[in-house]
Amino acid sequence: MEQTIPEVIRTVPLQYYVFFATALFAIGVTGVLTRRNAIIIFMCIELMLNAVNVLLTAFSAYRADPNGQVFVFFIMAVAAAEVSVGLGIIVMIYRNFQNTDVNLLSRLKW
Amino acid sequence: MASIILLSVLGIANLFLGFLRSNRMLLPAAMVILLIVFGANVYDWNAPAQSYFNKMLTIDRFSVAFTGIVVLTTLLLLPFSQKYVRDNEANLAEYYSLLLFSLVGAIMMVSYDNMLMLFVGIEILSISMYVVAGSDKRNVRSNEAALKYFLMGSFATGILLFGIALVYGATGAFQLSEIGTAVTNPANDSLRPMLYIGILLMLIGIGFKVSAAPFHYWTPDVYEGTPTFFAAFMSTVVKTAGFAAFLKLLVQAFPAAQDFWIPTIVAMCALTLLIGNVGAVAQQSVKRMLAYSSISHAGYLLIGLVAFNGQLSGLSANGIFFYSLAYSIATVAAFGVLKLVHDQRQREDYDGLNGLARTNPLLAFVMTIAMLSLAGIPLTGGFFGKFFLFGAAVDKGYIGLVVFAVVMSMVGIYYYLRPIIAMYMKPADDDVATPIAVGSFQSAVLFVLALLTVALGVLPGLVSGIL
Amino acid sequence: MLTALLLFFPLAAALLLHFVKGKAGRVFAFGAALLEFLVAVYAAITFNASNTGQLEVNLPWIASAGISFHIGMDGLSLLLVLLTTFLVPLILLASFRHDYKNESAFYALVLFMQTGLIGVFTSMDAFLFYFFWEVALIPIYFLAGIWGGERRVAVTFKFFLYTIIGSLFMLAGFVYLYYQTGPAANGLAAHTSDLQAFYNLSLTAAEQSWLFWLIFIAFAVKMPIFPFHTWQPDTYTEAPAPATMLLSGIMLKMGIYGCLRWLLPITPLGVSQWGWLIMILAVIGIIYGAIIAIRQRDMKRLIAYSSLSHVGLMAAGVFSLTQMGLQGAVVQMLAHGVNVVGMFFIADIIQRRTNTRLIPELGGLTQTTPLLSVSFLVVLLATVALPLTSGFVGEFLLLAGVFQYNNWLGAVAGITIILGAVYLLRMFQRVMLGPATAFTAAFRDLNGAELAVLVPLIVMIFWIGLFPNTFLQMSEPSVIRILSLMQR
Amino acid sequence: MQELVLPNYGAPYSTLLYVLIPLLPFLGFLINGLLNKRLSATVAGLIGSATVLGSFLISIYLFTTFERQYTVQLFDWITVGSMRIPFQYQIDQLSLIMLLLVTGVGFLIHVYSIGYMAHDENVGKFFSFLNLFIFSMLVLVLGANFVILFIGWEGVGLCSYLLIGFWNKNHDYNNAAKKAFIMNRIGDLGFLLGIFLIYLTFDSIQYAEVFQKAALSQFGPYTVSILTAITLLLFVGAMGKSAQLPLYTWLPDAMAGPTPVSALIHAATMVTAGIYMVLRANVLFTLAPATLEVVGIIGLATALFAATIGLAQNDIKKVLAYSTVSQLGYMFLALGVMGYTSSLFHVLTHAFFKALMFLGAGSVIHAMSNEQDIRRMGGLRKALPITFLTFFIGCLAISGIPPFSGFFSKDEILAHTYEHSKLMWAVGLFTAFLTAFYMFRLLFLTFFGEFRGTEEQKHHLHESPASMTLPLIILAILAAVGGFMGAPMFLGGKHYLADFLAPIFTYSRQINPGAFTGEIDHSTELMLIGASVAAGVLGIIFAYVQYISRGVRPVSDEAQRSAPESLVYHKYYIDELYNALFVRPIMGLSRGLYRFVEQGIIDPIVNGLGRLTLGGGYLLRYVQTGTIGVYLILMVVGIVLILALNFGKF
Repeated sequence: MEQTIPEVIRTVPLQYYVFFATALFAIGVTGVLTRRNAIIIFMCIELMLNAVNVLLTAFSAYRADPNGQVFVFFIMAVAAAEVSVGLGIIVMIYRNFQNTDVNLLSRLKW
Repeated sequence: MASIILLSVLGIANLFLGFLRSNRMLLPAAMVILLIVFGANVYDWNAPAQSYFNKMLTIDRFSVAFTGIVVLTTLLLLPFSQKYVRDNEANLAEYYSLLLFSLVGAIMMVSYDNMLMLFVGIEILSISMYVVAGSDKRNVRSNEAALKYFLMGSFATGILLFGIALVYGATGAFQLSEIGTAVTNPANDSLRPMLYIGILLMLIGIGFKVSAAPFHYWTPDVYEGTPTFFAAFMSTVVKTAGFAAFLKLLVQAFPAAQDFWIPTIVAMCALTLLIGNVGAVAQQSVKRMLAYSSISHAGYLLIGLVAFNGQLSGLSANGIFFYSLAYSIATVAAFGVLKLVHDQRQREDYDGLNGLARTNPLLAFVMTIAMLSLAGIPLTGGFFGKFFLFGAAVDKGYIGLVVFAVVMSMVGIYYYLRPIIAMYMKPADDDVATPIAVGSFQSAVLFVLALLTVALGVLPGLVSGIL
Repeated sequence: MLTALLLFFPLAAALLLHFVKGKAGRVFAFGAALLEFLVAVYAAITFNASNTGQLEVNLPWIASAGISFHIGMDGLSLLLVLLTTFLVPLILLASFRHDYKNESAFYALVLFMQTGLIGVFTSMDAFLFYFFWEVALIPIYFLAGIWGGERRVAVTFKFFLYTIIGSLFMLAGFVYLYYQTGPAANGLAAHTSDLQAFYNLSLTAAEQSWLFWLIFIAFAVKMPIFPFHTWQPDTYTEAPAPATMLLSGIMLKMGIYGCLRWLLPITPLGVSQWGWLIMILAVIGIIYGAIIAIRQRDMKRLIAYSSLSHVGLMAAGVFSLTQMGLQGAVVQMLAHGVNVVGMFFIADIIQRRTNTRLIPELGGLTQTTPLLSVSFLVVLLATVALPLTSGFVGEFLLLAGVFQYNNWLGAVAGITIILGAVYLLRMFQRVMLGPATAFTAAFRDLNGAELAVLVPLIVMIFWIGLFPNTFLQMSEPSVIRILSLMQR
Repeated sequence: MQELVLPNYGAPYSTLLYVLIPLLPFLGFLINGLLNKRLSATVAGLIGSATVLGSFLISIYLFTTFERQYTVQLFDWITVGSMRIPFQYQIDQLSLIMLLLVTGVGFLIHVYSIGYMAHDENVGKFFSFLNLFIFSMLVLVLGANFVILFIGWEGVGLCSYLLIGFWNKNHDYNNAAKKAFIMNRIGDLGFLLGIFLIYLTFDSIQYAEVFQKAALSQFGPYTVSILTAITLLLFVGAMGKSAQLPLYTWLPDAMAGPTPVSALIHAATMVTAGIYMVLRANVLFTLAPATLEVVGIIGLATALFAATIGLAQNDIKKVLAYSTVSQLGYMFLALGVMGYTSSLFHVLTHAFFKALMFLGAGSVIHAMSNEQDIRRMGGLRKALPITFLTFFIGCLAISGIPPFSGFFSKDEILAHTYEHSKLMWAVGLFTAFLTAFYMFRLLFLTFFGEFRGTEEQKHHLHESPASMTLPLIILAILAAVGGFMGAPMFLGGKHYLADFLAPIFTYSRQINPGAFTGEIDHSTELMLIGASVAAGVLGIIFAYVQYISRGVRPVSDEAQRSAPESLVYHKYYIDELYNALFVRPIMGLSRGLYRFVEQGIIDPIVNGLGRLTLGGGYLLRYVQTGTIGVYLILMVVGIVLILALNFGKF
């Protein structure tokens, strides 16, 4: 039986998606909190965004509402822009400091 | 709508101007563009409210008013970039264009009807800011600011998005009005926890953007590291747009849940006031003090949200509008003077201002007006800003919060007086005794800024009740 | 429109002063102030004392909020406007003797301040009042902070913070009152801040009880009343002479005026609940200021403490809620304005000639300076309230009022006439009498410009002392109205 | 309560005439004051004297044409509600007598001053102050209400201050002046409070109205306790001005001023203002017997106390000063026993002989080149015959030797006292004895025996010029015969003064008739006269024996004295006591309040609030570490907190 993608998605209960996305998000947050390398932190943030994407997609599928998926596209596009800027910044930092450890950067404080 | 289109198109045009390698033309061009946009915006004032892009954006008086603030602020800020022009800064066209584009983001934030537009607007604005924060590429402080802002900003975006997703899950809509109806729909009661968590996460996300405590940590560091010119932009345009978006969100999407989120806002407000004001007291750098002060002003603006009345008009909206306007103008003036001082004296601490009244009376005068306005002393716009906001909150019965805010503004007077003392009452050190060269155009703009601040303080009726 | 003219003319002059360069600035400023005084005199002549509230201007200011630009004068306002316009030219004239850096800015600030002061005395809208209240503070802050003595920065900083913090409480009170009012007269706004609307409010005793304190603290700091006075001696001492004169001669009266106009009629129940406490504080202040003044070594500081003592008596008179007390306060406001300006001016003359204000370093000035001695003596006698000088009428009525309120308080307050003689005669003796010192050996007598300041002051001292009814009659309807508003 | 009818007779002459009485001296003050150094000493003196003479002549004119009392309205001074204080004169018997006294004696002393002050560098200033004093004194006695009285009251205090400290290079003199002013002010406060209480009680401060209300409602709404309070407060004022215990110490110090000042202000006129005030308010005092008792006792105590101090003084002016205090005590004693007329009688005679003696002392000091210590005088009667003779007359008068004026007035007072209380009479008599003793001690030590001064002084000795001796002679005549204006009945005399003053005491007589009609039989009267004359004569004899026959000379300051002697010599250490009790504590308080309350409590509280905020700011810096990791953790903590705190609402 050919199933549409939304139907495939709906084979798993919504709660699972929510839990999964939340877990993913939490992993992302934990990563952000625990890592010191700027790039990895940034990747963890991307992980958070992806958790959001999963969640949106699931809701979208369950509600049969395409808007959620449209939003996902926008998030991806914006994330791409963010990546480009972010990497630019990190490269700049690396050039000046030969390092990407975020905790080294603490000249600005108090 | 015309403003968005004009800004996008002319922003690109401005970018192309950069190819001519003639920095001289860039500044006038950018200002002309902004003037045109401002004109178009004013023209929209009397037009009926109009929705665009499948009801994703609505241009109504609210958005026109706030668009007016951000465009005007940028317009008045631009002349202070003259040093970049003079120094033949290589990427000037890009910077200007980034500012223009980010204004598009800001306008989207004040006129969105759909979460998507909110998100896109915030990101346009934020990503531009990440870039300009690090625009002083060889300055490690600028680097640090950019990285801090970028990492923390992205993190906050993640939180915001998660919130949006949860709200979407609970209500099935991104459209503000639809969310508003869905929230009141009893059928959704089972999803209420999800909705509430979503609301809180959204509050946190936007709270970060407007630097409300406890999500303000980035603010002092980033403002300090960011080149002064851009820091001024951040603390005015970003904050104004952020609060307009905040208000719009709460009014159009979550009015029914106000009993739920208002306590959180009250707590954030009080904490923000406390941290902003008390933090500013201990600063030695004017710029960093202004950063903390911008936190404290976020606190005052939050009072406007506390005085929530479910409309985009009335005391709350008008209060936020007036406050943002007065705050933006005063902040531009303060940062403008600070930038001129910094350009010449390479100092941003209080002592760098010593004797300024002797060497540059105009700068000192404008700075004084700005400080008085930020402190909320009568005769300046800042006074009526606070007055309207506090009044709105008193009207809603938040007397305790207002008293606290008043106490905090007393603390505020303490640190806003310090630049004045330095300028007028302390003798200049040898290294800062020479007058600062200020072009006649900049002088005129400074004068206009002071004039506007005083005008707002003397005739607040001109704009106080327009929403 | 006359009121508006009085209000804005000094401001306009201050702005124009920016374009007048060099020494012409002082002449211009003085001319403007003199003209202003003549306008005020004209207003006084055409004034009809039988009425209250005249020469009103009522324009919408922030129409959407029901806040109007409502100014006007009754006898009480007029008297204080007269005092202001009378003293400002003299203060300007007194500052001619100094070569202040950036002169025109200095004079412009003085004129600017005049606008603020007149605004305070004529506002009939709560927020307008508050607005001018703060506007008057800004120029004095700069005057004291820029041209003051060595410790000026810290001292004026404290002064500014302290007074503005005090006034924020008042603002909070006004905001609360504002939200209690009904629709504005023009119907455009839900509330109004008009004075009359505040008078018409019917507030509960509990509300009035705390509103009283909110509003009173601003006035208490400004007067200042014990124990809110810590800014005062320092500020008076450190500020340049003209600023000290403005502070003590006029600004101090803002607090008393505020009590009369805004506190008593709006929160009568609060006054009746807390009045006793204020009376006690005021009387403590009278004695406290006088006793501390005795041992001061610095002339200006001594006068500052004497001012604290005097203002305490005025406050006590106001809170005695008797007609004599109130009228006494009104006359004493005028008298004290004249006296204290004279005192500070003389202290300034002496300081300028000898480069010291320290009493132990002075002495023997009478031998070479008949004019100064006489002037000093007259001002001093007016300050110790000798009959037929300005100080007596006010002090007599005030003490009578306090005595009527409570015999024992009146008796204690009366000690001021003894202590006043103690510290002032002590100062006079050590400064003017006895053998000359190294500082005073080559002292010149007053010159023409200095006489030009002192003679009008002395004339006023005797005018108030001899014909106080001129002034009492002007303020009587206002005072009666205030008292009748208290009865409602 | 009976209907209140106030007599309101119009003044018989143009207001200008009345204005001129005080105005003339005031003009003198202005002229002399403004043209201070431009006038020669003589011209200044003449202007000063002429203006007073003018007032004196007007006063005589008013006196001779006087028919009944009336008021003269000048203008409304202070009007607040029911508190109406018009600037009004009251011309009646009492004010006329006082007018004559003030301007008459004042004129003589002005004339005397022309000679006395001829060599001073500030003659103009001196005469202007003197004129100002006359002006204030005239306002004092002319006023028709208590507040006008108070104007003059304070005005004379001021002039006293200015004149005591006339030679202001000397800080001792300045201190004396300041002391006089401040002690007077203590009394003034009492007076002022009395005025307030009068106003609150009677709703007026006009003499006529107050007295009538008080008299008509003898047992009406005004309780005795209120009247007692009023009169006690007024009496406090009188104590200050008239140097009664305990506020008398300023008067001896006031001798620092030029001698004519001592004669005029500190003997003849100003110090009797207290008596005048009590006489004015005699109705109130009569209604408050308790106060009268206090007045009498304080008067008597002062009389005795000051007399004992007078015994041991060696400064010619100090002796006279204490004698003045003592005589003022006598006058208050008279008031206390309701001998109102006698009191005024003594005021007049005392003015004559005490002014005479002060001027005589001035003449001596003049001759001795400013020497005031009687230990360095002696035998001056040859060099200064006129001075000696007149001074001698003064001494006889004050000692109560008939027929000199003092005898009559003092005898009257003692007679009244005798009726009131035998004990008080005995003390009064003893005081009279002391008075005679120390006055003659002064006379003998100064004018008899050997000259004890330096050779230079001896060489310099001369009789004073006519401008000084003439007033002495006139005053001597007055002191000699002045008593006959009130000779006792049994001597066939007519008590002109009592008859003239009777209307002043109408109300008092109604209230307490006994005190006025109480005739004593002739034998008692004779006994009393005999006793007082005996006391006087005895005092003179004692003095003669001590200082002429035995030739005792006062010892130097450092000499050993017995304890009681030392006590008296040091004036009972009252000044020291006051210093310890009042002056030093207040000075200490002044410093203490400043150091500990002002700088120790109030300032730190205010500054502390500021520091607290600043401290908070520095504390916050520890949170703002500048590390992204920490910030992110704090943000997450914030998020978790917000979620957790809202958990209950989900």
